[in-house]
Amino acid sequence: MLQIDCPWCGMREEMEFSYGGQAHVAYPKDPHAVSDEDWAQYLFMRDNPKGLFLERWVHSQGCRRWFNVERHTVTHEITAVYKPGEPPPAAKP
Amino acid sequence: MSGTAANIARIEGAGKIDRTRPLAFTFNGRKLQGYAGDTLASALLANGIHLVARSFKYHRPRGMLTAGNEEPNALVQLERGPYTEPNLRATEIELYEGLDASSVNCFPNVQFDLRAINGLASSILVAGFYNKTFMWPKGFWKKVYEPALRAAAGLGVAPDSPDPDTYDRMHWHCDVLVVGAGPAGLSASLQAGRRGVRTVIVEEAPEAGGSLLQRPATIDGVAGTEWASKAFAELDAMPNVLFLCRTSVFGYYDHNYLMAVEHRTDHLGPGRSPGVARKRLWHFRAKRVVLATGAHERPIVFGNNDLPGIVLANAACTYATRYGVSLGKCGVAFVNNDHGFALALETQAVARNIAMIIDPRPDPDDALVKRAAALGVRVLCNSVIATAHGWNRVSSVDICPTRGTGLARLECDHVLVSGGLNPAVHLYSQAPGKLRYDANLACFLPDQCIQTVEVAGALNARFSLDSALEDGALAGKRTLHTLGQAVDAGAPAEAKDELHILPVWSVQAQLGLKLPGKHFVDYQNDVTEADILLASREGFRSVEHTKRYTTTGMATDQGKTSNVIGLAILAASLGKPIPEVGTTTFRPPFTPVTFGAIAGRDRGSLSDPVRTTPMHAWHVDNGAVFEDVGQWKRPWYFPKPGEDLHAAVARETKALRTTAGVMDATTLGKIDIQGADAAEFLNRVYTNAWTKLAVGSCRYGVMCRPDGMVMDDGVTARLADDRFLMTTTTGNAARVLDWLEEWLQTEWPELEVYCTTVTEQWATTAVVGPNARKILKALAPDMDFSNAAFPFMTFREGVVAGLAARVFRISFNGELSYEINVPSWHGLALWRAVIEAGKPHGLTPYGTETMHVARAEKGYIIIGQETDGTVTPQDVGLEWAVSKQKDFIGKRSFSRSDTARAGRKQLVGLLPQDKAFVAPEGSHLVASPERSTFDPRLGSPSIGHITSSYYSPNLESAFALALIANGRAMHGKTVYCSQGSGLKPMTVTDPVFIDKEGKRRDGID
Amino acid sequence: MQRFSFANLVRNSLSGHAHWKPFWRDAAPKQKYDAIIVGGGGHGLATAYYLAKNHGITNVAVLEKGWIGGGNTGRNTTIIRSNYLWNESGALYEHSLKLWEGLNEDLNINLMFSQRGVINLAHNQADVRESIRRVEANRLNGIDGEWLTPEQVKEFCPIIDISRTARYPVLGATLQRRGGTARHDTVAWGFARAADNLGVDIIQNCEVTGILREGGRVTGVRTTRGTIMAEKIGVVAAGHTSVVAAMADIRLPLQSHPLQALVSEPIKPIHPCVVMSNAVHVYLSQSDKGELVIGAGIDTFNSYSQRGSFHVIEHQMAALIELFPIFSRVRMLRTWGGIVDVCPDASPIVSKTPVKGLFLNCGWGTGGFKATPGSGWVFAHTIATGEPHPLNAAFALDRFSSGALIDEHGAAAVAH
Amino acid sequence: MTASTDRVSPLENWTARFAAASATPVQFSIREVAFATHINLRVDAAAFGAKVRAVLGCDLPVVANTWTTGGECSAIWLGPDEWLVVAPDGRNESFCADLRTALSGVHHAVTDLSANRTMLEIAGSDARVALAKGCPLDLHGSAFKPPQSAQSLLAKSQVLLQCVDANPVIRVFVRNSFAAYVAEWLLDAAAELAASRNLDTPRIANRLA
Ligand SMILES: Cc1cc2nc3c(=O)[nH]c(=O)nc-3n(C[C@H](O)[C@H](O)[C@H](O)COP(=O)(O)OP(=O)(O)OC[C@H]3O[C@@H](n4cnc5c(N)ncnc54)[C@H](O)[C@@H]3O)c2cc1C
Ligand SMILES: NC(=O)c1ccc[n+]([C@@H]2O[C@H](COP(=O)([O-])OP(=O)(O)OC[C@H]3O[C@@H](n4cnc5c(N)ncnc54)[C@H](O)[C@@H]3O)[C@@H](O)[C@H]2O)c1
Ligand SMILES: Cc1cc2nc3c(=O)[nH]c(=O)nc-3n(C[C@H](O)[C@H](O)[C@H](O)COP(=O)(O)O)c2cc1C
Ligand SMILES: [Zn+2]
Repeated sequence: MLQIDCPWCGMREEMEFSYGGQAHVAYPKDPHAVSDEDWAQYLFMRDNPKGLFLERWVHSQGCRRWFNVERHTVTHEITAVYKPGEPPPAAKP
Repeated sequence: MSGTAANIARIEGAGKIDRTRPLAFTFNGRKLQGYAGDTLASALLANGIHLVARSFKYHRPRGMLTAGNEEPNALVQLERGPYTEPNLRATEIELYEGLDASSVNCFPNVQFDLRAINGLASSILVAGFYNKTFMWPKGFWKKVYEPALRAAAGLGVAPDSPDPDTYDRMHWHCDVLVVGAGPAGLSASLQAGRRGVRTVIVEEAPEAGGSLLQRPATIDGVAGTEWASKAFAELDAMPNVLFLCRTSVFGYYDHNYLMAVEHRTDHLGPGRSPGVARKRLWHFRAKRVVLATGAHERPIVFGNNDLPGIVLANAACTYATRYGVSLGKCGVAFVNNDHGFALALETQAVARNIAMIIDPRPDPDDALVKRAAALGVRVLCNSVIATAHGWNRVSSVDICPTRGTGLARLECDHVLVSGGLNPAVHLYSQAPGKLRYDANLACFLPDQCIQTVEVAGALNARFSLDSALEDGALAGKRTLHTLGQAVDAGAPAEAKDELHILPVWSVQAQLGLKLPGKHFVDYQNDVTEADILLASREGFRSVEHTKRYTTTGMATDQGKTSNVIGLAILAASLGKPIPEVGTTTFRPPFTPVTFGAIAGRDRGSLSDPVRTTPMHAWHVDNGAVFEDVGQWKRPWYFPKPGEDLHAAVARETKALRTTAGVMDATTLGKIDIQGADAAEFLNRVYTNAWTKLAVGSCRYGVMCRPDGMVMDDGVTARLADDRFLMTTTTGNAARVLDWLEEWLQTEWPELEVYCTTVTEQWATTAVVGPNARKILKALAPDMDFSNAAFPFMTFREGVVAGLAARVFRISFNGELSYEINVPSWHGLALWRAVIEAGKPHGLTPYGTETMHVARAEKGYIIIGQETDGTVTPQDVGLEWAVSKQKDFIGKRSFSRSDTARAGRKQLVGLLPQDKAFVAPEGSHLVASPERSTFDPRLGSPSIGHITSSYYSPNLESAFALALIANGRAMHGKTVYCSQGSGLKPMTVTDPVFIDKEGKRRDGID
Repeated sequence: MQRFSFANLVRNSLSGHAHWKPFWRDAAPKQKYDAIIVGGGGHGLATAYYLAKNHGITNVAVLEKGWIGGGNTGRNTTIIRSNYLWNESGALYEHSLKLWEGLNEDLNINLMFSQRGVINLAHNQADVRESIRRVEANRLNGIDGEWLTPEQVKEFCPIIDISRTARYPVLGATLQRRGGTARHDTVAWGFARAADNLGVDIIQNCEVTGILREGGRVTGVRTTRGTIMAEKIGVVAAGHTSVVAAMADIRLPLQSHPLQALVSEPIKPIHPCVVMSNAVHVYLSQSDKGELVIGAGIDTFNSYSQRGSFHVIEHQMAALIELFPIFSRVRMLRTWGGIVDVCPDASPIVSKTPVKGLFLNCGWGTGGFKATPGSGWVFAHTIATGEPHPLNAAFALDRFSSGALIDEHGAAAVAH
Repeated sequence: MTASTDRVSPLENWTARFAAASATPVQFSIREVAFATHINLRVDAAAFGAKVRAVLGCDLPVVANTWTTGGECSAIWLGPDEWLVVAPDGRNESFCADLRTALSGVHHAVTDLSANRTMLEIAGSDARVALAKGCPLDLHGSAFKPPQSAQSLLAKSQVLLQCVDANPVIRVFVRNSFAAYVAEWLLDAAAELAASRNLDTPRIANRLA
């Protein structure tokens, strides 16, 4: 039962959120220029690390905003929360 | 029956029971009496009843081993009829007037159980025996062995009728959550409470005090129990403190989320608190947690250590001091540590029935030995109990020196055992926290945890009262400190209490002798030391394997008294140190939780919202039969008296094509899309183009997932240059909105677009059929409904039936059709007006079934019926709606080899050659009668399946839509519906059955 | 191999069971094997067994990071059935079910395989349609299946509430009579015992930490017990497959999620079959010991911890009590979780990889226990011959590029 | 052919049950407040809040999960660029039109949602407890007080809560089709609290006050 710090609403219960999978999966600039294999990478292939993971959540029952979370997939500890467009924690200076 | 006469085992003047309030109760049909403050267990013991249960496998006689939640033996079926509840622990049931309990899993009764015969076969029924047999002859497993095994299994019985009780739920946030109101928990709570932080204290027992209730103590010059009640009173008076008794924390989840169940009325008896929820499930979100859950005493394994009358020392002390119950006239204690030794003496001080303490240690604490002498208790050091004897109750024990041999038999009627302490690490471990084995104390202790939690008291190996109190206060201070309060947390106290324990897990192993009798580790599951050794011999050497092979710790007590002993025996057999073997995983719940309590108030009409439209009341009044579409109730059809589904639908469908029909279309999703980039946005999410759509016009759109499969469809209208109203299918309304937001917010933040759901702002009434225009004219005399002024696929705003409305000329059935939208508060009034206005024109209300028939006659798909997540727009004949020019979500996927493949399943129409044959939806089709069944070499003969199938009164024939391989190339061919009784020939057709030219939708001007 | 039989059990009881041998040897790793199986779950052990039995490849090691059967094999709700929708799945699962039907004899161990029948409830018109579609597809695939009316459902499972006013009315159900349950742990132990008997080394507490490659082919693995060489490596690590595959720089279409399950306290026999409801997420059977075994939902987020959130269980219970009101006073004894590897199309991957000699068997997600023998059978074939068995050809990795997905969400859902 | 112009609220038939549930001696009252102007407004408030204020006479709250009031209106924060404007019944058309005019040329969305939701007003010392039975928010008096609002779940329905008085008076905005469920749910919660009055309701209510 996670408690997630919505960047707008603050700490709220997991029940109010929906999960959006891996963050920063870029839509190919020109989908028609990529191979079927690379398109499959975009469509289906995902990182699935045991450890820190950058992932998306949406505060679906609250402010309905999407945002990114850095969370440990074993301890479930949340180490960062940031808005779309902001750089992931590791990329921060 | 007089109270005192029955309570033969009551100790005069002892205990905290209320002797002025006798309570009558029934056990196994016998009428008995106890007192307010008793548990069922203490009342039974007071009546001299020790034999209360039978074990799971061997049906051995069993009595109370403990006085608390760790009880493995004393399981009862409480109450009868709808209130009955299986497998409750007698040690946890508070006595109430009229209580009615009986033993579980014995036949014909607990005194004489025929299944005890299993005990004779016990040499065969060892751990895992069933894996090795019952395999021959093959058919016997299903018919003979398995039913017999199953019949023997199980403990109590489930009720056979629904539960008359209700349950409740509560969410609660706090700064500090303290679990356990023993001395440690109370002193931590006082720290927190007095500081004013939001504090919750949760205690499983009916009152505060923990071990203070179980043994005599003095704190600050007053009796321990008095200190506890004062502490409770002080805390309970604080507005920042919530003190919950009879509440068990059963799960420790992520981010300091703890679950507890409060037993609110069980102690009052069934049916006595009308309207009050029997149990309440608490959801706690705590900034900080203090666990002060105490410790469980554990037994020692010796021969026949399961006989009734053999109890833990702590239990004996509790029965004496708290309940004033003596366990017999002549007791012996078998202890290997100072704590148990002291408990035996405390019992003696009250009950005066302990003759001897048997201790394997050479050197029990001097002071204790002196006290024993003073209390008239003999102490026998360097000795153990080897085997107990008795029939349904212990009657003697064999005593044996730890070195050397020679058994001495000692008569006794009860035995106190203490093999050491297991701190109650369950919740800590769930957190999840790591444990560490302390060899001096011979127990596992909390070590490190990823959550912000403090441990205190016996859980933290502070076994003496003074240090538990101090430790609790320190834990409280540390917690406050981390909450930012100006509190000196102090240095953590270094010294732990000494237990002076000589670990003896199993007497046999200790002595290196084979002793008679059965040597139980897990009482409830009848797991013996021999079973564990067998498991180890057969290669089940991981503690997890041993657990699963022998079932140690898997019974309803989850091994609270047995797990550590089991793993110690395993470790010894492997020659490994205990920490290397480790524990099994502690899992929620800490103690079992009633399903009903977990379901809480989500029952019946509250189990899931039932969503209805503003017109619902009219539908109900007019006899609609409803269909569930997601959470919505939609009218399925409106039968007239005597009509079934088919008759009603035939009538409705006919009306819709010959006169007029009216349908409640409110549930369709509606999304208001605004912003300068709205058209561009639609271009990206829909497969077709939107830029050129004129204001005032509508267009059908399909949206795909990125993998190219159809996701949803609907008609979208352009309200203004920068504003569209999108409709979605009923079932996908929420999903589509989320989908749009996801793309907007995460992928295309540069687009100036806002989406707002308006599904429930508008009530939608669809008026359909040749007479629709007449009806609309009657309703809206000021509006021009001519084809020229109000063409197909446009909308107009105007006044309809005196109400401001938006009217869309769109059609999901090929007929002239208007969808009138009014603010939902006018929905019912408009509907009524439409019905009135329609009367002269044969207007017939219809439901979703008729809608389905009518749209299928036109070959229109329904998302989720013609599509199933594996279907592209091209597959269902929507290539006309797929833009070749622009890009959109999913387009790239169309060119993948399988998606672009010829011969994919495609949407077709089907006409049965027998016009009356309505193929069941979901039926499959085969290409020829010769190949119509499964052939192991060729596989399935199916070429596709029927997605929709109805009888059409308009076609005077049944007809269907289907997805079949290469379907578009098969028009005119015969295929066979493979269904139940045989093969039915059907002709493949175009999916449009009616009005291919599309003339009807314009009606007659 | 010491035979298991009643006679042998009685004979051993005379000696106090002192002479039973270990089910499998506690093998220490050799330097090199012909094939290495990473993951000692049911699928991995079955693969090793069939490599030895069907293909004569016995110089095989099964490497297990913990204790065998401790992954999802040891924590699933044990539902076995083969009534999947698509031909490819039907064939694979049915092959497996047929193997189950002779597995006691083959492995000489009682797996307590109980063909008590599995029913999948339909609660609305769409469910009815999909159910019939599936039953008919099954029939044409040679798989037994029936459609039951509500009254027939009640007859088959009398404790279910079929009243039309129920929040989730029962409009019918599919029934596969040959479906049922089996003792999960014993399956792992049985395959281990039989594989060991054919010479396979079962190596526990041996975690694979690296995959050694040379010129695009595998040469061995690094483990917590040293480097072990082999030219063929089959990864069968369920929830951990992504982690192992990443060691060979392979990204997979898998996400690992916690899936929870729970048992009640044991009660006297009351529930005669297996009941599943995808729509309301109820999966229920009663074990030989008397507990109700109940599958809960999947937690939406990725996780490698074998625990989930409690609200999933609350939701589960509410649905259960609506369908089975008489269980309201029964008590939940233990909850737990497993890490399931979920594929976008809810179908497994049993496949070669771009790395020569490296094979994958994963993506069984919430429903692979039933496939244990069949999966081992076809994976052994794939490893032995280097080419897929006809039954797993469609379950290759390339389907994600070609688009030939095998979408079993309908039949699998959060299925078991 | 004309229809009745009387409007029907989703909970029209519930008045008697609400009254009964609100009768003394319970510490709970509930009523439907139907028919108000509800406008969903989306705009960059930092840049254009003044334009909005000029129309509504009310500032858009920029602190998340709060509400402001001014003129005839109150504005409830729904998201970083989203508000629900609540005004007296009948002002929907004019406010929508005026807002659109004021914001023309600016990226915005004005959507009339007056008939989309209804509002339940609950009050009394048990009101917080009743909500706490199904709402995961921290509803303690120190945590949820004017001018706070929040969107969350109440049992299985999405709701918007607005704390209008610390005493408390709390408004529960709920979509029409969920209104009956939420009403039934609240009545059930309140009935349980009333039945438990001699057991623990006052204690718990005090602890949330
Ligand atoms: C709660 C739950 C209920 C389920 N219910 C059902 C059901 O009713 N019916 C059904 O058919 N299926 C069900 N399933 C799914 C089923 O359990 C799995 O699909 C199946 O057991 C997978 O078997 P496996 O052998 O592939 O995986 P596992 O048994 O998980 O084995 C994988 C093994 O790999 C090991 N491993 C991982 N990484 C490494 C490494 N680096 N080195 C060495 N070893 C490693 C793991 O320790 C593990 O033992 C359920 C699953 C869960 C969690
Ligand atoms: N088993 C024993 O009898 C035993 C063992 C060691 C020490 N002691 C004595 O205990 C004292 C130590 O005090 P303490 O406060 O640490 O322990 P304690 O045993 O006095 O109190 C623990 C309390 O926690 C409660 N509890 C445990 N798990 C709970 C749960 N999941 N939910 C709700 N309540 C729960 C228990 O009902 C109990 O009241 C010392 O005085 C020492 O002499 C007793
Ligand atoms: C089908 C099945 C039945 C189970 N029955 C019981 C049971 O009766 N008692 C019990 O304590 N655990 C039971 N368990 C749960 C196990 O104790 C254990 O929780 C599970 O295997 C997961 O392992 P873990 O909890 O050690 O992580 C059962 C598990 C399964 C899969
Ligand atoms: Zn938010």
